[in-house]
Amino acid sequence: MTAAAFTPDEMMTIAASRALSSSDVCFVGIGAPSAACNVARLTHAPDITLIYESGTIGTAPDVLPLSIGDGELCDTAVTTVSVPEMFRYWLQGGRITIGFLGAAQLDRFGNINTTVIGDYHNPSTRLPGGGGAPEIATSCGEIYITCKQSKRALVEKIDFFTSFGHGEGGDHRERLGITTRGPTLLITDLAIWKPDPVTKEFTVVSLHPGVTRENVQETCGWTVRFADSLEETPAPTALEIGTLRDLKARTAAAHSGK
Amino acid sequence: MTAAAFTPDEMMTIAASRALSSSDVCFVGIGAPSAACNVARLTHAPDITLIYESGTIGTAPDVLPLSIGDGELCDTAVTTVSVPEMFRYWLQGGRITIGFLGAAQLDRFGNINTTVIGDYHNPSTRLPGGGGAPEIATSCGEIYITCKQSKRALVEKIDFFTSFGHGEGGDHRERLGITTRGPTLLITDLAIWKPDPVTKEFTVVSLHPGVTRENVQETCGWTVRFADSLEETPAPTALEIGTLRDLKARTAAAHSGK
Amino acid sequence: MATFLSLADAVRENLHDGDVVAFEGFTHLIPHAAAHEAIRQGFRDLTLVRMTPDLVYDQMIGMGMAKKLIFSYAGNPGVGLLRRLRDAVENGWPNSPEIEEHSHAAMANAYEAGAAGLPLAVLRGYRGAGLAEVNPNIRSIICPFTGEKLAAVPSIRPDVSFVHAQKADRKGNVLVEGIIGIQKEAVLAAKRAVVTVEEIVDDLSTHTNACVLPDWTITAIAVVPGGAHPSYTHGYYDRDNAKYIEWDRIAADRDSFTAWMKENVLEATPDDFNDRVADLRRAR
Amino acid sequence: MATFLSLADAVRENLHDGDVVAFEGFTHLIPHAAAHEAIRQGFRDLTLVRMTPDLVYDQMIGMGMAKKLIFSYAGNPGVGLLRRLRDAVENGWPNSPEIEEHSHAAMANAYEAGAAGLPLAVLRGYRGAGLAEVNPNIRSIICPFTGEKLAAVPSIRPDVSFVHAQKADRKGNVLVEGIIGIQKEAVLAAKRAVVTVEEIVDDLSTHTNACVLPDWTITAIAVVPGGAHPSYTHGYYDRDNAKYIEWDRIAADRDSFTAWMKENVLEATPDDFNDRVADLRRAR
Repeated sequence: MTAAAFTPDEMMTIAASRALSSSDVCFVGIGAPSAACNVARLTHAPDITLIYESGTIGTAPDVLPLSIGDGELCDTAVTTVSVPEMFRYWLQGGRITIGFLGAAQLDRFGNINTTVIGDYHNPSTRLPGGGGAPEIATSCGEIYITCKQSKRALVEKIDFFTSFGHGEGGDHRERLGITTRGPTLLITDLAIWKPDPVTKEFTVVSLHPGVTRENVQETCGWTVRFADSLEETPAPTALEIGTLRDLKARTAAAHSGK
Repeated sequence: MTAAAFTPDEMMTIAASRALSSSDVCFVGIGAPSAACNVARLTHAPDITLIYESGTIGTAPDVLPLSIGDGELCDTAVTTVSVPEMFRYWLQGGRITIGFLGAAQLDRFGNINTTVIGDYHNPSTRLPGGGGAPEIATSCGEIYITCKQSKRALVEKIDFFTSFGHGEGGDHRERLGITTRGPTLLITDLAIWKPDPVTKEFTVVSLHPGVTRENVQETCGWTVRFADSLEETPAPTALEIGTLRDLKARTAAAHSGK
Repeated sequence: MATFLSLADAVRENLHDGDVVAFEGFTHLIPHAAAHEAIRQGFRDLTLVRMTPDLVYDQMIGMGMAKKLIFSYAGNPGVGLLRRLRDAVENGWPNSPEIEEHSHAAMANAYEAGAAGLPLAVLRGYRGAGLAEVNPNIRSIICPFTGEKLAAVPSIRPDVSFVHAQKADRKGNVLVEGIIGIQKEAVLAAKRAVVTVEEIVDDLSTHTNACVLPDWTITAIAVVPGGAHPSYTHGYYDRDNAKYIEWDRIAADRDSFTAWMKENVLEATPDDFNDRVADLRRAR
Repeated sequence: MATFLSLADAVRENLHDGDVVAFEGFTHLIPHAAAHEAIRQGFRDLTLVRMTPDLVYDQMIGMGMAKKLIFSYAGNPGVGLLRRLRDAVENGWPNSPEIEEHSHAAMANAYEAGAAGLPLAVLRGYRGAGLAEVNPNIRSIICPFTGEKLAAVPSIRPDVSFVHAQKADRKGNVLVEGIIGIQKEAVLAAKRAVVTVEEIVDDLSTHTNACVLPDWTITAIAVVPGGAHPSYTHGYYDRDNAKYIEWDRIAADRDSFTAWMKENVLEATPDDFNDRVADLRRAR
């Protein structure tokens, strides 16, 4: 397998897909997580279980859904349950190994804001809000975050705690009685980050091909920590990039309105 | 329609069936209530909705079920839901107009014991217990009780409050915050009883054909009150008795083990 | 007992100014036709309840019908923000609706509790989440067995719920299938329930454990083929994803929004929905 | 991930002395074959959880396997009392199991809460009922919105649950249909779940909203045709009502009970169940 040309977005999606295995049960969000999960399913993790919050369990869509409730998800699912059951038996019941979250704002401890920019009661920008995120963040075994880097997104201090990551860091989750692991992986368009075992601050462990430490720091609102042994993310293989692009092409055709 | 010969048991079942209408949604127990509800459905109340606690909603069995979960109930139901849903959405949700209860022991206020004879922790007879009864008694719009009269069944004081009727009488239900009407009808093999509007003590309002006041008192453990204008229950019509006997004959054939 | 009415009559008889109303459908089966009829009839001061407000509430908010919003995700799924909702919240145009914001888990549990006749829902939720600080309707109970503190939210009990479904039989029993979302809970939690369906059939002829709402749980049924568009009806027509993408442009500007509403809602009828899904109907 | 095992191995690997175990099935799909295998393997000190103990627990109680019973209706439905349970409770033969008694509503909610990962279930229940006075596991919470006092019971979280179902596909996804009872909740509430099925098929080919348990929620699957007898499997064979009536006579006497258990359980095998339902199979 030879390395292929790729965009930073593609690298982000493919790096996320590599973190998944056939034994995972994933709570999938729309966008990069959905693409990553389906690339994993179509390459190295054929038996991965994908769950969308619309109630579709064990789904295997041929094209990426635009919403979390496209008919394709139901057509290909092992079963489709009601939304209350999804959140009670499957999410809160502790059945999900990995939950994916995106972020409008993200801090170094994996706390996420998708609710408002500015004051909650008088926002400068009203974002969509949390949806499933507040409980995904605490009920899934662990959380993977995908986010494109920018100083607007990776910030020193988020405006609103839509979902809890590691709070102030350290044992903050345990202090709140939360027993799940929280954010264990942050995959951006530039790098792979993992939380420090003690402080829980996200630390860059791998730079994507061609990316420098400066690129990462320039697009991050806090002073970035880098691991001592910094790795380079393997470039996408031809299979990975081909699978992703085929998926996106099928998706674009399907969503264009025929 | 001419009156037919009948047994006291048949009179009890038919009198109960007459209290039902097509607009009722009944939570049906096994035995006389099941027979009464299905006779009503097959005669004057074709659109009555019958619900068994096994989850079968809008069922129309051709033979009476031996258990509340016979396959016949599911085969003929509008839909069959899970047991948690049955008790949450349908019973607790206030969707049932009439709940039927039977009794091993019954007092004059419609309180029922089907749990133990003797002390709870050291019973002389361990009965089956309440099943759905504790919540049927308080969640249904009103309660109809069927019970064959005997001094062992109609007692001054029940050994255990399996389900709450009118408690000590009067406004006892309201004092417990219960907003449903509770027992509004008691149909025995000898008479029809209704609660006094104020004291809530069951009062005989109608004697079945051929039954005397003495018959009722001899088979009741408390001093019976009779309504001032005591009526006679109309004898079963040929249609009623024929429908009941056909139903029982089909049922006996089906349960005999072929 | 369900009565069969025209959509105009079903809306007129069951929705009133000031009502708490849910138009539900989780991506699938969103009752757009019923919402458009409500817009045409010009109701005011509504408390709009919906997990995922999306286009249908963006339109009602933009038309100034909302006094309050109760929701858990106010986005155009997969597309972006809701621009009419933003304009209302950020700029007070055309008015400033009150907001009660929850998580999906809490809203789903709150509908479930409403259907179950309970005053509250209990969940392990909102831990470390900022909503618990800004929404006074997020409280807690202590488990009397373990001492664990659990989140509590009030149950949802709308005055009236509107849902769309595949079909009804002639008696009025309604079948919902596919992504059933919280259709059943929205109906059972409400005082009155109005259902639009694709068609009336002699026999629902479905699986014994399918999601069927008995006729006596429904107030009124109106037949509106295509009534979910641009959402979809599983087995009838696909989601019109292009229309969701297009909405982002329409709603971006007050004038283009107003013009679109005039042409496509105020001067349209329920019958127009059938034409809108013509190309999206799949071979059954 | 579900593994396919013989019934003997599935029971041996998943049930242990002292376990809290649920053999569930609400009239329909009662896992008699699994219970008989547990009897043959001679487990002791079990906490037996079951809404409707009926024959299957009458037999286990009579064989002295029960340390404690958690239940809501201990009768032979439509027939009468459970005579082995009575003998144990009234006379201590063969031992005196502890009793934790609930209502159906509370047990159903407790399984539901177990499946939902909660420590408690909340219901409007037990009002004026005597069980609240004799069962210390019936407590209450106060609704923080309305002040209403509601009943609380601990969730049910068995060490292992056994259920019977119609069929599994080759991957191990299991279909339950008909009276689904609390089959799904019993499986999802338990640490381990063992399912007996009538058959293995290539494709479950059922309705999209049917009750399907994904393979990764199940520990072991054993194929036991007829495994619910004298209960039934919807679509496969009818309930053997005559056997339920007959049980009343068998269980009435310790000797006749012991003789019956020897002949029909201790000296029998899972394969015998297929013969027992031969006459009850309906034309599919």
